[in-house]
Amino acid sequence: MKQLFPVPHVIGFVSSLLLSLIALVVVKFDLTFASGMTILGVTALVQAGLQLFLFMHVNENEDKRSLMTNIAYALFVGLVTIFGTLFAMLWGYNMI
Amino acid sequence: MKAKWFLLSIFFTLSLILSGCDNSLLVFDPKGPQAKTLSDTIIFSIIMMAGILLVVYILFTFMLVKYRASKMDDSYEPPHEEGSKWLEITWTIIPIIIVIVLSVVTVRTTSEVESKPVAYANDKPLVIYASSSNWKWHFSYPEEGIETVNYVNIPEDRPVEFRLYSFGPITSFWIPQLAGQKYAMSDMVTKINLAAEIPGSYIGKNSNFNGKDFAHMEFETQVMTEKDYEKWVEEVKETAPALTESEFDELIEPSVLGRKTYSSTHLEFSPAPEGEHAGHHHGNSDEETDSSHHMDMDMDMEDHK
Amino acid sequence: MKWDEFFVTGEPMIYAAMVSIVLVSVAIVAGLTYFKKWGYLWRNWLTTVDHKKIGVMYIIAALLMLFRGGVDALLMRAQTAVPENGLLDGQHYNEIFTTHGIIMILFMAMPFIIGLMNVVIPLQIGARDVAFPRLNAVSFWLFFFGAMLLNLSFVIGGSPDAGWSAYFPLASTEFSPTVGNNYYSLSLQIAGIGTLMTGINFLVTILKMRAPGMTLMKMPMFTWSILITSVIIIFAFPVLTVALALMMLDRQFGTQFFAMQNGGMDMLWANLFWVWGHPEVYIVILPAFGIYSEIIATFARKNLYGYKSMVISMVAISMLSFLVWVHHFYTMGHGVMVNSVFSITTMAIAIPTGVKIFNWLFTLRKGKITFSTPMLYALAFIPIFTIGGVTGVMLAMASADYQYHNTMFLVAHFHYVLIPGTVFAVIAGYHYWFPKVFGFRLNEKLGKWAFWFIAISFNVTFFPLFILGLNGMTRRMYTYSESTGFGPLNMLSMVGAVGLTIGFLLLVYNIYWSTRYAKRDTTGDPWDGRSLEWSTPSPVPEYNFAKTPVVTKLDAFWFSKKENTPLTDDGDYEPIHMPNNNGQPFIMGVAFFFFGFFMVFSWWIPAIIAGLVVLGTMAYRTFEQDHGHHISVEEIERTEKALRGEQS
Amino acid sequence: MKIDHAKPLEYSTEENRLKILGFWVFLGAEIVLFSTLFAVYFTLVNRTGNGPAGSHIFELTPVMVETIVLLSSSFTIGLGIHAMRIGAKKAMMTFFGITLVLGAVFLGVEITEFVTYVHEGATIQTSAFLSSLFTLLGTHGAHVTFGLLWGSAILFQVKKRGLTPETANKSFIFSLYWHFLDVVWIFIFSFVYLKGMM
Repeated sequence: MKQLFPVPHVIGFVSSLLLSLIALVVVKFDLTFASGMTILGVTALVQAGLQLFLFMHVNENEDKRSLMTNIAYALFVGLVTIFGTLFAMLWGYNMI
Repeated sequence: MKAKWFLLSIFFTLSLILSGCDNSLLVFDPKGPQAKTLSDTIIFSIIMMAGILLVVYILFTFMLVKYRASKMDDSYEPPHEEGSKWLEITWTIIPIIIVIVLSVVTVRTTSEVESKPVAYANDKPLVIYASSSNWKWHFSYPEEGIETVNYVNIPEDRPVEFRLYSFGPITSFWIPQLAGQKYAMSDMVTKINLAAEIPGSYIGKNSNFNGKDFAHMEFETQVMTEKDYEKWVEEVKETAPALTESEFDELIEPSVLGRKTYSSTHLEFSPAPEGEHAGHHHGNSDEETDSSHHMDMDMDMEDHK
Repeated sequence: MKWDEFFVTGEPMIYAAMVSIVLVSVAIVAGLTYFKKWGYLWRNWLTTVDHKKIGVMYIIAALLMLFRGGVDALLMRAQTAVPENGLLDGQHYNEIFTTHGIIMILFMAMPFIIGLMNVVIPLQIGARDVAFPRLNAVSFWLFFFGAMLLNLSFVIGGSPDAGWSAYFPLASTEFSPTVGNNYYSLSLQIAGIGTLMTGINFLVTILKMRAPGMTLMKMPMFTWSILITSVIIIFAFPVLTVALALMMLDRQFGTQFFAMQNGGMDMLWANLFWVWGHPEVYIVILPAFGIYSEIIATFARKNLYGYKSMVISMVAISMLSFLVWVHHFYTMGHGVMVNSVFSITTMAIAIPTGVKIFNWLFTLRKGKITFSTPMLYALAFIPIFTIGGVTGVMLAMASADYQYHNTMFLVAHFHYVLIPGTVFAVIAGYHYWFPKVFGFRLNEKLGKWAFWFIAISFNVTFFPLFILGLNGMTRRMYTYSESTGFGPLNMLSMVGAVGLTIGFLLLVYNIYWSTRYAKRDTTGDPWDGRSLEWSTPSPVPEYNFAKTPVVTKLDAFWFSKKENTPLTDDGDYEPIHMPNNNGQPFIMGVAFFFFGFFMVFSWWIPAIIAGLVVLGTMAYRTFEQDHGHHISVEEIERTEKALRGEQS
Repeated sequence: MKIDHAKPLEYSTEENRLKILGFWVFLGAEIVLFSTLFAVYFTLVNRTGNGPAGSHIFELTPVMVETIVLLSSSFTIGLGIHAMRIGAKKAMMTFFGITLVLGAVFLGVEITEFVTYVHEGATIQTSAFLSSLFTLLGTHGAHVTFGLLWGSAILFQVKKRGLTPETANKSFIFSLYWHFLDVVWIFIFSFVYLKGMM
């Protein structure tokens, strides 16, 4: 039975639950926008990393470099889409 | 080789057209400072680009003339070349320099044409709201309290600020000889700053496709002397009918219309989407935005002073 | 719904089209039945998973679409050739330029390129097939039925009429009440999913299935260009997927994304469209760069100059292509800051592109240039494309763009990029690789005639548009008055369009002539090529390579010829594992077609049924057990002997 | 088909390795898909028109339930793959079963949440903000729904055919998909709900 629950998995699960609880502080306490977003950003990214390395075994694949490049490229395009859109559609109109 | 002569002839026609007939093309025939800036920018970029074309064409012709198989010995076998570090660095660096130069020009001229013409920096601009509906342009003069359809009269030597928006699809407001174009959209107001220095009649148009009768969406821009302009305003105020809400509702129905003139503006009953009327703020229930409401209204009032 | 709302009515041209569609369909069915070819068609083409056949089908479809889009173009030029022309009315003209744009970009240029990459890539890297042959068939059928769905709009329901960029709110149900833009959102969606799958398929193929020894820096340049293109497809197409889904939701499910009331934002559509749309331009141009690199190296009999910097510049272009989309709407009123940032990123693309131009020029240096038909297109590309490139830099300057935007200058610019870039490249590639697929060359004389017609007429057609644009003629005008003075140059442009038509007809006549009379090529290497695809016999056997080649350097086949070293080891043939043909991709495509068609008309129940059939074909796929088959050693020996027999 | 016994079953054939890489690439495309939906959401989040803002309709309890359920399902499918690697077919099937049940619970809570929104007058047609919210959540929910169908089909195959290179490969790929949905949910949880209630 014990070998069905490997320690890293359990630790990963518990920490992802903990991280979700930590993120809750932004709702429970009155924080500034910037600090709230920082907390959310950090907890979300750490959780994503946990899934990626612990559960999705991105490291064990023989094409590790291709996979990492792929994810990095996807994040590059994704972030450019999000921030570029906000830059062009919202923030740009407040500058001139 | 036919190709060479053919390409050379294209190149020379290109340079001929650009040097010879630039006076007759609208974009190169500016009648105000903003359009002049753009015309100069375009000519500057054309000269830079012609230089690049020249380099490419000379190299191209040289390679084709010199290294064709028909001129070669049968036993000639081309060498294996990996490339040359210095040559490759050269043709990376030179374009980088060109791009830097063009970037500086772009940033400077863009901010120039986006703001009030430099020569008139201290003059109070004449504000005209230009709104589009399918397939016509409405011009409202809030200060004078008059409105026209499909033609606009402006005084010479005075900065004019067009505030653009649309009742419907996105349109683009363009008077090629006075300024570059800008979109008119339904939930916000965009601005064009310009000044006209030579009296005359210039064509204005919508350049962004907006449906069936797009091709007919043109208007006349009449640049008048200050005196003529004031006379015209007075005349309109005395003789033209007032614009009622119901008549305006009819006006913005899809159709192609001729010219119309009114002695009141539609802004009174159908305000432009700016300040508290902007799309971003439609009946927002958020408290935070409520406070920005008041701010916008304050700014709005300043605008109207 | 009444019948006259369902079918498009009122135009003699459309009735003629309807009649010809019916006649052609009847003729095809009758012909297949009479010659008893149904089984052949099903077994050899509709169910095939062979990358070469799929590639051929892509190219045939692309050629058909080239003529559909070409007729649109010809009609547009004819309508605007003289002022106040009455050939077409406004609505019809609007539909024609809209479908011209969609068809030429999405259903001609892209599939033509995908067709060439299907045929060539596995051969160029020494592979048996692509990574996922079944998925490849699915991709093709999704593209094909997406394209058919859009073409159906011509006779049923009405074509989209809001421009190929379909800006909101013009494309909303309020201003575009016909089902035309439903066709747009659904047909592009279906074809787009197919394209995304192609991207994944070729990325994995190139990353994992290269012949032993072929490291990334020993790959032929065309393979490199497809690798980069696949990356752009994979990361750009999801944006289109979302944009089209939002469009469908807005038009058919009452959402408020781009509507004007209740907080919608019309600019957001333009933004999303171009976040995809600009990388899309590079999806069709980078493979062209790859094709030219192959052809120029082959016919200059020299290796590609500056291989490394060519690769680096392509990678740079792929990254930059995602950073420039706002230049499509500088005039939308965002401030100097936004416009300046995007001006600079846009102009930066000119740097890697310039590097490539000079590398091609220096490949020619000290070469031994022969002017074959493919080489003519490649050579014409350099000077013409450079005009497109430098006008692109001019357009990139935000301030100047205020005077070019939406004018014929812009139209001239992108035709100067896309035609010498993409269209010349696919025609060149098609002449170049034709003998590999069919075992004979196209006639050179006819090919050269077609080339001169196309190259000269192209300039006659599009150069006047630069001048018209600077004179204030906007694009998409179905008519103009005589006083504008636009008449003469438009007439000149029409003359060019006729010349282009003659050129393209010669191209097709060449296929007919060469099929009947051209000498068969027995060497498999008619151009004295450099890369692996020329080392197999032509036409290429089903299994591509009897023995997997081993690569030690770039231009492996060239050096094996020069140095007389074999490309493969001495061992015996081994049985080759091949995937089985299957009808599931075709049936899935048909189901998608009906799903899309019912969705266009918001016929929910039939749409749900068709959707369930689509899911059913997926379920079938996951449960089926298909391990492919092996080609025996005897069969390989027999085939090789037959194909290479005459040589030894 | 050559089977390489030195590697885990799901990687054991060339075809399997291709499929795993291909699926990772597909997930890259999915990252961009969801990024685009987030871009749309962030652009429209304050454009509430005449409808309610997020702070008025979001409730913490169902969202926390959804989060915990989905995180647990991600944990159990991870255990399922672990069990598969040590050859414990029965345990693997149990874990997969639990995962699917948790997925169904998640979906149930999400649907109830949607129904509540609609009852409060917040439909997909009400405002640009709500359109983008429902589309973002709906796309994730549709992925979960598709996952339930797909996962059941795989579970059925494992039961019938046992752990073969093929079924192991499918199970592993399915686990990648499921973990990915969990990652997307974490971002929805943080940047839609928590940010909206901040």
